[in-house]
Amino acid sequence: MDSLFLVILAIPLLGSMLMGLIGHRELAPEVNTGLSLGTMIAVVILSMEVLSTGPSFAFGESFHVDSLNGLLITLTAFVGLTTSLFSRSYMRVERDIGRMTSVRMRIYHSMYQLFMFTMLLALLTNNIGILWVAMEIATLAAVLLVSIYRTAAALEAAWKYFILCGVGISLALFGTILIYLAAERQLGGSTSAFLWTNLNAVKMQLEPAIMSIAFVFLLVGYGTKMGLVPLHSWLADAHAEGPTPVSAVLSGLLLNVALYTVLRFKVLADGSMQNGLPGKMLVGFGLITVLVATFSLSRQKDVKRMFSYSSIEHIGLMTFAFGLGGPIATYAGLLHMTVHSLVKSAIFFTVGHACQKAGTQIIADIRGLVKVSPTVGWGLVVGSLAILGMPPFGVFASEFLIITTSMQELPWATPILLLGLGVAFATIFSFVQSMAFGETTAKPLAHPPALLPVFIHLGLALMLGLYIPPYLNEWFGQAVKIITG
Amino acid sequence: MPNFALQLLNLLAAIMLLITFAMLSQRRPLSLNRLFTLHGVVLVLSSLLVAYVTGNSHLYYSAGLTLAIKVVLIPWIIHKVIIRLKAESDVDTLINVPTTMLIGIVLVIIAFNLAMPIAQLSTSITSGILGIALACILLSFMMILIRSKAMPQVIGFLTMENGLFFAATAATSGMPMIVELGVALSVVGGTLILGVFMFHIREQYDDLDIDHLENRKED
Amino acid sequence: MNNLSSYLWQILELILAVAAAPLLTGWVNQCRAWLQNKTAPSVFLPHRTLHKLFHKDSVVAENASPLFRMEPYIVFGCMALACGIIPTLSTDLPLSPAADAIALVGLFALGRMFISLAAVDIGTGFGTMGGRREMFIGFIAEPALLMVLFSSSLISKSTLLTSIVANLTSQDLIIHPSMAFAAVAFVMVLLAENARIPVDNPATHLELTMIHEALLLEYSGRSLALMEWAASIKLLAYFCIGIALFLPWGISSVNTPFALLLSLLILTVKLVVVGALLAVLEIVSAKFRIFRVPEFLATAFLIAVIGMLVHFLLGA
Amino acid sequence: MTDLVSLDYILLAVSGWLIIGACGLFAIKRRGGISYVLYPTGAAIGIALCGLGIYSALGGTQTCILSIGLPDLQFHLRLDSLSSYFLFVLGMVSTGVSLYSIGYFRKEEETPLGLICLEYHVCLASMAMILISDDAYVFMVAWETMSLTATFLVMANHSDPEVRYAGFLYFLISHIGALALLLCFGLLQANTGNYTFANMREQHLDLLWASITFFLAFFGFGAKAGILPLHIWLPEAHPAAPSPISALMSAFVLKTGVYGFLRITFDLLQIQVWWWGVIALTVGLITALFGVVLSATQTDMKRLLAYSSIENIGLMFTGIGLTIIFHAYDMNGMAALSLTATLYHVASHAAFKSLLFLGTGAVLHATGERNLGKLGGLMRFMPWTAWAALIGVLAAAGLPPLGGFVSEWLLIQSFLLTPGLPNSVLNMLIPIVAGVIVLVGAIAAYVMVKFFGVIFLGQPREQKLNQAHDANIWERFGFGWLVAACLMLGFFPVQLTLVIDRVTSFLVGEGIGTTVASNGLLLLAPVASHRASYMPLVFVGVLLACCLLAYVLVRRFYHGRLRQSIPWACGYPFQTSKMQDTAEGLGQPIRHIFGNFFRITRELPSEFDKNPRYRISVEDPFWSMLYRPIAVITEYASRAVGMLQHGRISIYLLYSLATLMLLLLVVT
Repeated sequence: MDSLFLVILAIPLLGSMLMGLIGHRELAPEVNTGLSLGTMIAVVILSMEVLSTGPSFAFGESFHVDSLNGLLITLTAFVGLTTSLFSRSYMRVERDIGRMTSVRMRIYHSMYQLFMFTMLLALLTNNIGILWVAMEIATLAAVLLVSIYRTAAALEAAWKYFILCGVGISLALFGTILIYLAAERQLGGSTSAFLWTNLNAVKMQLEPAIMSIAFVFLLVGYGTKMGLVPLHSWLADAHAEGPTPVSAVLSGLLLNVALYTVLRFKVLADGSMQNGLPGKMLVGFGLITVLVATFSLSRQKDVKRMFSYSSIEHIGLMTFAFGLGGPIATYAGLLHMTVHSLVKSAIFFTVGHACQKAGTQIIADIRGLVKVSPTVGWGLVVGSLAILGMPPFGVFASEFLIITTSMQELPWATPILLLGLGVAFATIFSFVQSMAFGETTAKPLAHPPALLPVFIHLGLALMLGLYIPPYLNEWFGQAVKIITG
Repeated sequence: MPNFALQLLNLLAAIMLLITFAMLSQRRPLSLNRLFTLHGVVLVLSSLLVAYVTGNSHLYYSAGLTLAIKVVLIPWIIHKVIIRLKAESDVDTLINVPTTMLIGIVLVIIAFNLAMPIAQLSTSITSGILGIALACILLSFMMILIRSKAMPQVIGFLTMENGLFFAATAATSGMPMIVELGVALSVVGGTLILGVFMFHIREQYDDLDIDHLENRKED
Repeated sequence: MNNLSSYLWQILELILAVAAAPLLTGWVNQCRAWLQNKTAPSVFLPHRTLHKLFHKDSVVAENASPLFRMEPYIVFGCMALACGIIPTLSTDLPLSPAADAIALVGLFALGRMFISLAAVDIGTGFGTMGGRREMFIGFIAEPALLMVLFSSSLISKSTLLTSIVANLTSQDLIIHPSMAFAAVAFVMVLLAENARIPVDNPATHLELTMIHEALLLEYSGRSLALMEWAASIKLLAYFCIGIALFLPWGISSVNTPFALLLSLLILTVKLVVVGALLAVLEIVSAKFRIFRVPEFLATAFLIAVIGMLVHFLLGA
Repeated sequence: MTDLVSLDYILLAVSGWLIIGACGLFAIKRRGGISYVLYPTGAAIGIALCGLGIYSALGGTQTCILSIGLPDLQFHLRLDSLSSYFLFVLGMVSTGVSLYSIGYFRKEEETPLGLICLEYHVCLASMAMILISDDAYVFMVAWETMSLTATFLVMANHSDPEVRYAGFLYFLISHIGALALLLCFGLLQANTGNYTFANMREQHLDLLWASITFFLAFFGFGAKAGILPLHIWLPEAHPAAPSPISALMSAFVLKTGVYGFLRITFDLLQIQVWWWGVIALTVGLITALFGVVLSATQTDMKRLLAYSSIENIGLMFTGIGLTIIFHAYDMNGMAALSLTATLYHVASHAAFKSLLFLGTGAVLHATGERNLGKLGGLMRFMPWTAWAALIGVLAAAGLPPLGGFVSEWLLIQSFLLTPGLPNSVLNMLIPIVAGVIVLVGAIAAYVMVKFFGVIFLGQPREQKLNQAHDANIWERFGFGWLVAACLMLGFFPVQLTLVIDRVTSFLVGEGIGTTVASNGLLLLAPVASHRASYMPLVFVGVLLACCLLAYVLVRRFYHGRLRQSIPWACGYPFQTSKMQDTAEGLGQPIRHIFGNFFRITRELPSEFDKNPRYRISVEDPFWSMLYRPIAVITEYASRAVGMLQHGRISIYLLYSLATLMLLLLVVT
């Protein structure tokens, strides 16, 4: 077991160092893909074992994998792999048009691997301190990735990202310290007071007064990274200004990881507070997030910015779902997490190619994609429809469950959600339609677009909408048990 | 824990709070940096004291680490950057100083009220310390919030880290070593990146004025 | 009772109605002439006209479509069928269940539709104008007519003219106030539908005011004859509907020669009287501007509605 | 199971359509294959479905569960008389449209033919799925898939911004409707958490929630069917789409709304309240009148037909409303009658409206014109299209002896029966409603005269029309099928009524089948033979006999000499084709009478005008009344939200600080 963990974490870590040296070579993208593939394989093996033998520890108790983070590491590794596939052609084009120098290529590839490493670390570690460190380093890596073009806009975005998330994460650290304070009495003042499994074991005895304050700090802290309104201000900029693969992983993975972190702490807080307050907070955040995000959509001019707002909206939905609690809503939340990662990253892939074709990110200047390259165009259209909750894609399944559950738990919240969904639908579809259809001036690209990832993702999303395989269902079920306790 | 040591720790905490207030009102980057160094020194002292009192050996390492990073390395980097970028000139705050002070006091009160219940419940040595730590955090938050230049924001950010460290060491009598290592590491990394950043910002617009960084918005 | 004889009688009545229809037109014109102190033409003038027309060449516009050629026969057929459905002499008609009052309205509408289409077909300004006005009057007249039928069918719980008649004749004489309203409305509709003054002037050829004439503008010879004939059959049909609804007494319920002869006499008397009344009505009223017509017919509709409400209020 | 029941056959048909679609995608550029293999197969499936529908409507109810879908909510399917009847209509329409499409989709549209083939067949399949779905999830999936494919079909020629706009509008409104439906299902399952229709049938909602559910359904399905004021997409989408698609949408996509409304009102909801019926009836009536009046003023032939579809949908909802009223007072016999009328109208409208749209398609291909002002006299150049359209026009005008008349006749009969109602106010009002319905029918006839007269009769208004070519052979097959449908529906009402009888007895517990059957297969007497009756075949027979007799006699009387000459036209010389009545002219009386139904903008030339032009445009009032305000409000809201994103990092930090403080306040 230990070796497997070691492999999973070592490949990206060493990979990032390696890439720091050779990241500018001609074959670097392929190496990058290879590394991600290696990680993927190891992760799949690991999660298979988890599925068969149940939760397990490594290196003492400092690493821990159960079906919840097993699910997420699989997702992370998978999307990481497909994104690296996508970035092969994308980054080559970027270099041809001179936006990427060889130095930047090195930074990009190395940071990409580091980013994957930190996320896997954050998911796998059992130590909430290490979890914090991982998130911090993830922030740093992401900052470098976002600022990689060195344009004014990119710098500003990265700066805001750094300051806001830095401050946020410091608050999270304070929250972590508070939890440590609370746990000291039961677990003694040693590393053991930092281990989530131990905390989970004693969560009933943890002091509610401390835990509530701690949870607030953690929620605000990690919530900033999740992009909950009103802590979301950095997100749109960061997504819009970085390279598209980065936007894909930020949207598809980092948000999930942050949400995962909050969930872990919610479990603890619920256990100690016993008054469902954390759930209520999440519901509140979720609703506000959905509303604000959807209403922000219509004023966007930059396509990546627009889709990042849609990510905010979906994070809001998931938060809402997890806030509702209960097996069905949680199941829906997890499903939504999975499908959203798949679909949203697919969308960013197509958007990336579209922007390169049109030579701009301004929606108004992108036209007639289905004519110049049908696959990209239809990929974008289908992806957006999927993200808008059109059946038979998985997003619809999860939204169906969320809405119907909320209709039982919180009837008054449902119309708000539907309003949000309606507005989002109107806006995004009109934008996408104007981009995909109509006459065009775009030109074909030097490197063939990598559309395999897009269709793999969309295909999976489609499958999840029509048919959820039993073992996956089982997997989700175990994860739900962990969250609902 | 001997009463005397406790008073000493409280004293250090108070000094820390004082320094934070001073930083809040300080306009000149270089002296801000000096104050930050001082802040670090107090932090080191306090963790040494806690280490001595609790006999918690790894706190000595952490104190050494803090000394190395927060008192020597980072201030040096910042100083270099300031000199290199000729950013010594005064930095005007968005809100005038007296108001800032008033808000600061309010924050302190809030912090204490928040910390009171926790401190009572906590088994560890301290009562007011946690409150002061929280106050430092909120104050430095405030500092980032009201500064219009990049450099003071960075310093404010680091001060916040100090506050957290103080909370970690003094209030909980030391977190596990590994965590502290990680935290310290990330702080260094952050500072380095920020240093690099400064130059880029400087390249873009020939000063470190944050106003330049306000163009990405919904119009 | 659907034995062979009833079929024969049916056919007989039909032929009789079709053949005698122009007489009614002639009679009405004669009365008009008298009332205007003119020397009246003979009652048989319409017959002569038809005869004359049948012996003329028919001139057809070169751009006429087959529809235009077919149309006179279709219209004639419609009107003839109408005569077959309406209980003119007896209520024992095998054809009557084929269409109740509503279907009858539909039948007239069918005829009207074809007339208008044919008028539009040649593509002259007047033709299209006529077609337009015809449909336009039609769509306001139909609801009014239906309201009339409603209020009578409310009484006899049926939309079959035969059973309405049977119902009204069987029960001893009751005054139905609603029927008074209905009668007034019906007369107004009749005027509109048959292109009489005040809605249209059958005697004028002043292009801008004509409706009925504008429809026939392009027809000549046999086609024109058929159209005119159909028009007079339509007039007769409407008279018979009115009689069936409002003074049904005397329409026999069996097909014995004597009864039929009797009812034929009674019918003739009724027609003579009603025709004269129509003439009077036309003399005393002046023609409307075309856009007064909707108001006129709307009034008819409202009167019929009021009649129905009266029926409800008086709790029949 | 060993032997296939008809539900399985229908699933086979559905999957057949899906497979055809997939093939279309793979053979994306092979025109021949798509035209001569895929569409004919689709048509064959349509015919099969048509028969299956009839067969299974007379058969019993069947259910099955597919092991796909959500883990705890798999696909439940159910085939009962209601769905069978609609399947029959779907089969009927799709056959005609598919046959026509063989000939229509020849020249490359902007969307590749294969893609159109895919979307078209997936649309058909999803509609079939809607009809047999038996739980909320599969229903919603099929429902949205239908809207989706329909949207893309509408946007087939997407280079035109108007087309894109139309597609967007359609998709948006139907999606909003779908959200309402989601809520509606959520209420129907009454917190049992079980979304199968079977469970919903078990639930008994109290009056308040039942009413909310009902109106949500009314909204949701009305949005799809084009009920006022949600009709706004319809006159945009129909002209934008390729004609077979407009035909399909008008003929069946709208009907799915009717189906769903019936399904929820009479099947899933356990109670009906009379004032629901009153509201449905009122809205339906207004819709009908509004639709027909606006269609009379249109100058684009497909817009005209679109508004006429709105009218017919309005009539259907009127019928449903009346049914609800009767059912609420459990006068089920009459409820059955009005429901029969409604369902009959569903079929006949499907037949004639698709026929008319296909006709416009042929005209469009021949002339490239949609504007009535540039057409005319086409009967001479395209006789096949013209005669087919004539049948459609007569049916649409609700004239005997065609299908449109039967349904209107039945509807009016059911209105005549209202005096039985225990509610005296309704007794007095509803006959007047019948009057309005007749008015609508009569104006519809007017509209049809305008439609047929301006397109096919008169003289060509443009020079190029003289080169117009007639529909090709396959398109004629399409016409033929639908013409046959119109005639059948007109001539054999009794037989179809016997099928509908099963549906009504399933929905309202009674049927008029027995009464009808008791009078033999020629006489349609819905209540009793002495109250009202209609014998279409006799009617037609005698009518034809009279015509022929007249024809023969006239010819016998008279030498068949006939002279051709220029039109007489009261002897006025120089009458050009421009002097014919235009579409605007034909709209004029309507504009005169119903002036306050729409926003009219006139352009009258001044007397010093060099080249004077008279222009008049009629706009749908609901834009300015309803939709623009909504748009403005949304815009305002989003601007307000935009203010949050201020750009100042300090402000952002302030947000986090405030949030932190607020939450701390909450927890302590």
